[in-house]
Amino acid sequence: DAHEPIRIALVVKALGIGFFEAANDGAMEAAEELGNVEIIYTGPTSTTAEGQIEVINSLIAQGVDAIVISANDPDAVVPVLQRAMQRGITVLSFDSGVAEEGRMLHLAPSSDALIGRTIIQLAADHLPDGGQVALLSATATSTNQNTWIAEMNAVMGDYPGIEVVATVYGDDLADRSYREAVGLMQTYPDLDAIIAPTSVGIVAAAQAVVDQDMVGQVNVTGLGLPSEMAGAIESGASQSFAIWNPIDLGYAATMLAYELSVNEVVAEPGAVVPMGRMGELELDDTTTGAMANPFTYDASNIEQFREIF
Amino acid sequence: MIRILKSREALLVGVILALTALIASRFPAFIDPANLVNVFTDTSPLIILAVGQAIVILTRCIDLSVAANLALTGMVCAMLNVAYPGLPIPAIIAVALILGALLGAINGILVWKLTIPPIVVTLGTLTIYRGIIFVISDGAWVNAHEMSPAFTGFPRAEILGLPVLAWIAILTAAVFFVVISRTPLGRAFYAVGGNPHAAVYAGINVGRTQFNAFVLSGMLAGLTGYLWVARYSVAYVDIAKGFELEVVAACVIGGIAIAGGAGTLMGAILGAIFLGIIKNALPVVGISPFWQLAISGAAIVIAVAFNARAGRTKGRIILKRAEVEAQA
Amino acid sequence: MLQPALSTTEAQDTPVLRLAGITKTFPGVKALNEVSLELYPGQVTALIGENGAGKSTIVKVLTGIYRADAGTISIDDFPVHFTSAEDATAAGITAIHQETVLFDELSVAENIFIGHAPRGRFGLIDTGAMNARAQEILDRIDAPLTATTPLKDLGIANKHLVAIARALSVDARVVIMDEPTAALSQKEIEELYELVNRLKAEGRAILFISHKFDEVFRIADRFAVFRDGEHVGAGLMADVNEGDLVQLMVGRAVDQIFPARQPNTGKQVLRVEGYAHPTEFDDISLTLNAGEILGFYGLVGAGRSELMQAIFGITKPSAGMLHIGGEARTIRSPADAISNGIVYVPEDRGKQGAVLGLPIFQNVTLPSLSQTSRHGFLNLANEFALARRYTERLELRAASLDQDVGNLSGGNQQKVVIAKWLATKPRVIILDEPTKGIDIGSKAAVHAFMAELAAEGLAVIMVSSEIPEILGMSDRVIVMREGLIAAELGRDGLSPEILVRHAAGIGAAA
Amino acid sequence: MSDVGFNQTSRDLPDRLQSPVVRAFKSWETLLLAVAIAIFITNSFLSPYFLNAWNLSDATFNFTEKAMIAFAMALLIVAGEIDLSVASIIALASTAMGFALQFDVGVVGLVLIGLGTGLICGGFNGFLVTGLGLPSIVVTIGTMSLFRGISYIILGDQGFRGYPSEFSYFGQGYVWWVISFEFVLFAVLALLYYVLLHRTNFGRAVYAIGNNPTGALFSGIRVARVKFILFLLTGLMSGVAAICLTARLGSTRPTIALGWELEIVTMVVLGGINILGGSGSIPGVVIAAFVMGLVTFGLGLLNVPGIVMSIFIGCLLIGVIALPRLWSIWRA
Ligand SMILES: Nc1ncnc2c1ncn2[C@@H]1O[C@H](COP(=O)(O)OP(=O)(O)OP(=O)(O)O)[C@@H](O)[C@H]1O
Ligand SMILES: Nc1ncnc2c1ncn2[C@@H]1O[C@H](COP(=O)(O)OP(=O)(O)OP(=O)(O)O)[C@@H](O)[C@H]1O
Ligand SMILES: [Mg+2]
Ligand SMILES: [Mg+2]
Repeated sequence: DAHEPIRIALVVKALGIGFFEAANDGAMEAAEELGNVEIIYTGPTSTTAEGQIEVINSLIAQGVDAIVISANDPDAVVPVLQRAMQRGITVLSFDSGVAEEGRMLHLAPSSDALIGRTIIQLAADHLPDGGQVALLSATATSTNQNTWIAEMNAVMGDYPGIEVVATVYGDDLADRSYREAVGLMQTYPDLDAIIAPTSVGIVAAAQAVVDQDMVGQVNVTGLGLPSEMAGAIESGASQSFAIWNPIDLGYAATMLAYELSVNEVVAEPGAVVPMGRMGELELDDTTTGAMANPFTYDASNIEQFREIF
Repeated sequence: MIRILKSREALLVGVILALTALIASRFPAFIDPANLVNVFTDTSPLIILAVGQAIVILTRCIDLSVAANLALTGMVCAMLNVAYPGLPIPAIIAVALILGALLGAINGILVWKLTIPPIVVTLGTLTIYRGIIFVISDGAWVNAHEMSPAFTGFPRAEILGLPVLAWIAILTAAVFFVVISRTPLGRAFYAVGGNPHAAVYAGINVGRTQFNAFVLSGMLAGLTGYLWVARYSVAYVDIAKGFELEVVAACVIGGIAIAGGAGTLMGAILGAIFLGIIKNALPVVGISPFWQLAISGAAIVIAVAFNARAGRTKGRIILKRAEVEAQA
Repeated sequence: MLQPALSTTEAQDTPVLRLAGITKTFPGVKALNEVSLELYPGQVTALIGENGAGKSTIVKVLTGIYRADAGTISIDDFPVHFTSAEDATAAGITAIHQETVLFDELSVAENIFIGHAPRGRFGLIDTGAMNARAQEILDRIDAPLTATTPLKDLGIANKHLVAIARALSVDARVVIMDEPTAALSQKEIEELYELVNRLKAEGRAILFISHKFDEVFRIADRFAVFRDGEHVGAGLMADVNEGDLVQLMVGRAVDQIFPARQPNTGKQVLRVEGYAHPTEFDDISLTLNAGEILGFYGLVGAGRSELMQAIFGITKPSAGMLHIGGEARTIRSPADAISNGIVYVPEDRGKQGAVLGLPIFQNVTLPSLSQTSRHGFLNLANEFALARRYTERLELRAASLDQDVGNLSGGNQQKVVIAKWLATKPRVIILDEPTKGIDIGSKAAVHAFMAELAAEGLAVIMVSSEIPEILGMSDRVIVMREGLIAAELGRDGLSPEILVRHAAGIGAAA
Repeated sequence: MSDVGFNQTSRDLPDRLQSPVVRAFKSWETLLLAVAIAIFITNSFLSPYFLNAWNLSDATFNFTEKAMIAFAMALLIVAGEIDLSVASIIALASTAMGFALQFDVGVVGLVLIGLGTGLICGGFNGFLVTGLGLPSIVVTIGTMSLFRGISYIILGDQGFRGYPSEFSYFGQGYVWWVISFEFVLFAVLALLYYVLLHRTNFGRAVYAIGNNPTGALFSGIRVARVKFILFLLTGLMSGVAAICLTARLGSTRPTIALGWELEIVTMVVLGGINILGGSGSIPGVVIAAFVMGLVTFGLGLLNVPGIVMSIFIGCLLIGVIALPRLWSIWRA
């Protein structure tokens, strides 16, 4: 029936995370542009794979046209997503990927290699003479953070003076991240920077630096949202950080889902899929494509973006 | 004198000192006064909640909703602060205390008037309170930049080198020490938990006493809610998730009998400090993060086992000979 | 049926407390049916009746713990309403309840004053004043206790003294004592009688509940009798004799003399050699023959229960041997004991004897499930049949076999416990204070039953603190004192005096 | 003496005052069944997708694994104990299976390892509770961290994947049409636990212990042994659930089944098991499993977030217990 709206479900890691709320805004924008598209924004309340599976089960039951997911666990959701595909539902992952057999394509916000290089570059920019840095990651199991950290380690050879002294996990919980950040500063009195490639961790780390009176000594950087990080830039706890635009990400993912489910574009290695105003996505051997380069925010441009996302 | 040395509290103090010494022997920076202040401050929410939980457990109840209460009250405080940034801190604290007490009262009334087992009541309200946070906040976070500096600054402000948060924990302990030992209500907590049947004969209303315990526990959870949200400068649905079990663990490590009626406030506080040290020391001494969970779990099991050994009552002694030996 | 010997109009005084038409119903039981009761200042009224007659229930109504369904309570002819124990205390009614109603974690003084502690500044409890006043009361009743001791450090008898002190801590016009002597030794009982006399002299009205007739005749001025929740008579003690009271109580005459028994001693079934325990008992050796009743006498707290529990596999002895039918056996648990034919009727019925939340038939079959079941699967028909067989033999009173044991009166609970053990067809049955707190009718029934069991060849150990029971029932008596066997005595030449001397360690040599 | 008979009625004491049928009709289970039916009907009106065999079949996965543990937990709670470490046992059992993958143990080997790990964990809890006499609620709060912590030590930030395809049958296979293997297992276990609790001597012992552990001991029941077996069973069922869940997910992470313990306890309590021990029934737990499954699935179809569903579950939990009491208060 042509008049039935196309229903695209955006399954996020957990409800209530600013980053995904922004992605939802992008999805809505795409829906409006496409017309006759309904966005179902959903997800579990805590970042568990089982929670996402329950959500996906109910989406399958409702017979949605497409599922766009940022996975809490790349493998655990594979069987249920395979079932979704068997029942004719278009499945693609964005942000945090799903193993290849569980989706048709993966939209990476940026290329993993670029992100890996960016996060260390951000720290290195303010450490001309080298120094100690530590990583404050999300959960130990989150795929994207682990990939970025691996990519970062791969290019560490280019930064001879910089030493990564520790990697700790704040589980994307504010209090846990805060405590871990405090622990880092106590364990490594000479620490120069904390790299947190997660929007929860970076805020908590900045707060910890302020509370510990370490502004100016420890620079917090990584991936964060301008709205949440504005205060940290102001206080000087963070010199700069990067992120891609989550609105664009949500927009692009929706466009891709539409192309695959309605226009019957086939996602195969080497294919090029259009994504509206974001241009085109080129798929590699693992049917993964990168949306854009991460963008760096600092005191010069933060005011401009803090109201947006 | 022997009695004091043998008491559970003394034992726990000994364990805490030994643990601290052990950590310090490898990482001297741990016993740096500044760090100790830090550890204590970090443990303060656990201490405050453990005081409330101890009272509830004394009356033969359990409050699994404290963490949810904390999160809900914290969210309300944060949202209030966002909506009315000018609202003075005392008003926020009053809101936290009242709302917390109210949420506790809901537990209490269900236990009192409908005699539903406390664990069931609070298991239910635990999920309900969390759900309400989602409903009122629409799942959105309240972040540091949205909160006023006064709001986030209060628990951090230092008095005599100690943050307000730590002072509040000390004050709470002191106030409740008097309540427990010197008020009829405090004694009623022990009576109700120790022998609820007999409490009726003594003219104590068992249900109302339990209700009061829940209100107090809720009130402290509410207070902690504001302090927590302000301290970590963030409020969202899942803050302090699962913390209720840690609070119960602190009480039991401290010798509060889960069957009610026995244990001291001091014990619960020491239990909280013990857990706080373990939690805070592990990241500091550089133990792999993957080992932390297992270590704190093992610590709880060992502490409880130890505690039960120490607390085992010898009972009366009938044989004169054995009695003489025991006194020698 | 005997009519009350004296109608109330002939009394000299006016009652201070008057109950009229009190009715109280529990699910399935009418515990009190329009009963009346009057208490007079300066007089002791004994309330007697069989187990389950409603005595304790009226005490609970009087002290505000239960609310009566109907009826009035008046003090000095003013109607009063109690909604809690506090109200009753305020109205000048205090009670020593049948159950111990104390708190282990509180001090003696706090136990005495909980609910009405003296207050000091800021409304806080004035601990000093409280301790001082508690000590005063303790000294008044000659209790060898310190007010600040934690209650958990006291023995059972001393705890009872605390309960008495608690009742005296309020200046009450009406003092109720529900079986106050059940847990006390002879010396303490004497002191209690003295106390009752003092209270009488002070003009207080006393309600005294007891199953012991000698005691009732010794201290009561008046009596009231309940039967099955009904008031069946009241009057002056002076006008009645024991037979009259018993007749009123049970509605028939009861032969109070212990059953005549033929010595029928068979082969040795049980031999204990050198049982010892680090703190409870030492150097215990005894033998027991089929068809014999072995009495165990001692003061309360002599360690008899502990020894019996060791034989039954609850307490682990540190040394010693146990032989059954000449063969050495190790008993590590009650299950072992039962499979070896040893069973134990414990002293604490509610906690150890019965599972109060389970129905009668399930209690009875609990240790005999292997008999009634096949391959571990339950067979309810067999269970009901077994339960019926043994409860019938014991004349159990209940609404149905499916009724929870918790709803039965003490005596009937005891019958369920005994039925449970008989169903296992034991060789040795140990009865620990089998008639404690049991009315005279049931008591006689239990005694007769014990004799019957012995005649059938069962070996019986009877732990008792009641001298008449020991004298009336035992073929042989072992006296324990402070965890040791003080004497073993044959039936000939037994006298109360000898028993007391051994039990108290005064020495029989004199 | 037996002729004296001072109470005539003692001769003809009836077995029961209420027939078992009448009793069953007035029971908790009836109330719960009514609730379940009401929810079913409401759901079928609210969502057009509800009455679809495949969808309903999918919905059963929401509760089957939890219910398997709930059965054993029900017995444990009837006996007056509790095990909060069940979800962590799942994590550890799943980790052990994942670890074994590299040794090519085959599907049977994997299953045995999963069950064995469950048994060992249950045995450890049982030893701490019955051997050392510690309170189970506290012990299992500790082992809850310990077991999952061991998973973290083994797995770190890694996961195990690559389970053999036959293994996935346990979590994704169908026995016949829409009837999944998990659902059949759930039904069989429900029956087994029903028989165990309500039809055997062992079940009777469990009730006796829950009512009065001292009294049960004095009646010759081996209380410690029964409790130990119950902990073993709970561990074993956690192992079974770990097999199903791992097979369903096709992978192992240390966060697997996080937070399930409270959901399982909720299921048991909703099923009418007295949290204080001594009473309750397996049919109640079965119905409670369906109620919880139906509520989450029905609300899921309306895209209600999980946390809002939990408000419903919480209200249901308190409401179902409160209603009869409110009713009796209101009538009085
Ligand atoms: N809480 C209760 N619920 C149900 N029935 C009860 C309850 N309390 C007492 N009964 C019943 O009421 C009746 C009277 O009991 P009560 O305790 O008053 O007897 P009693 O005369 O004190 O006996 P005893 O000499 O054994 O102490 C008994 O049949 C008893 O089973
Ligand atoms: N202070 C106490 N602490 C713990 N248990 C006690 C205490 N006093 C008594 N008991 C228990 O209460 C029960 C009754 O005790 P009781 O005073 O009758 O002493 P007993 O050792 O059983 O001696 P006997 O049977 O010779 O009187 C026993 O099971 C005993 O273990
Ligand atoms: Mg009585
Ligand atoms: Mg005794």
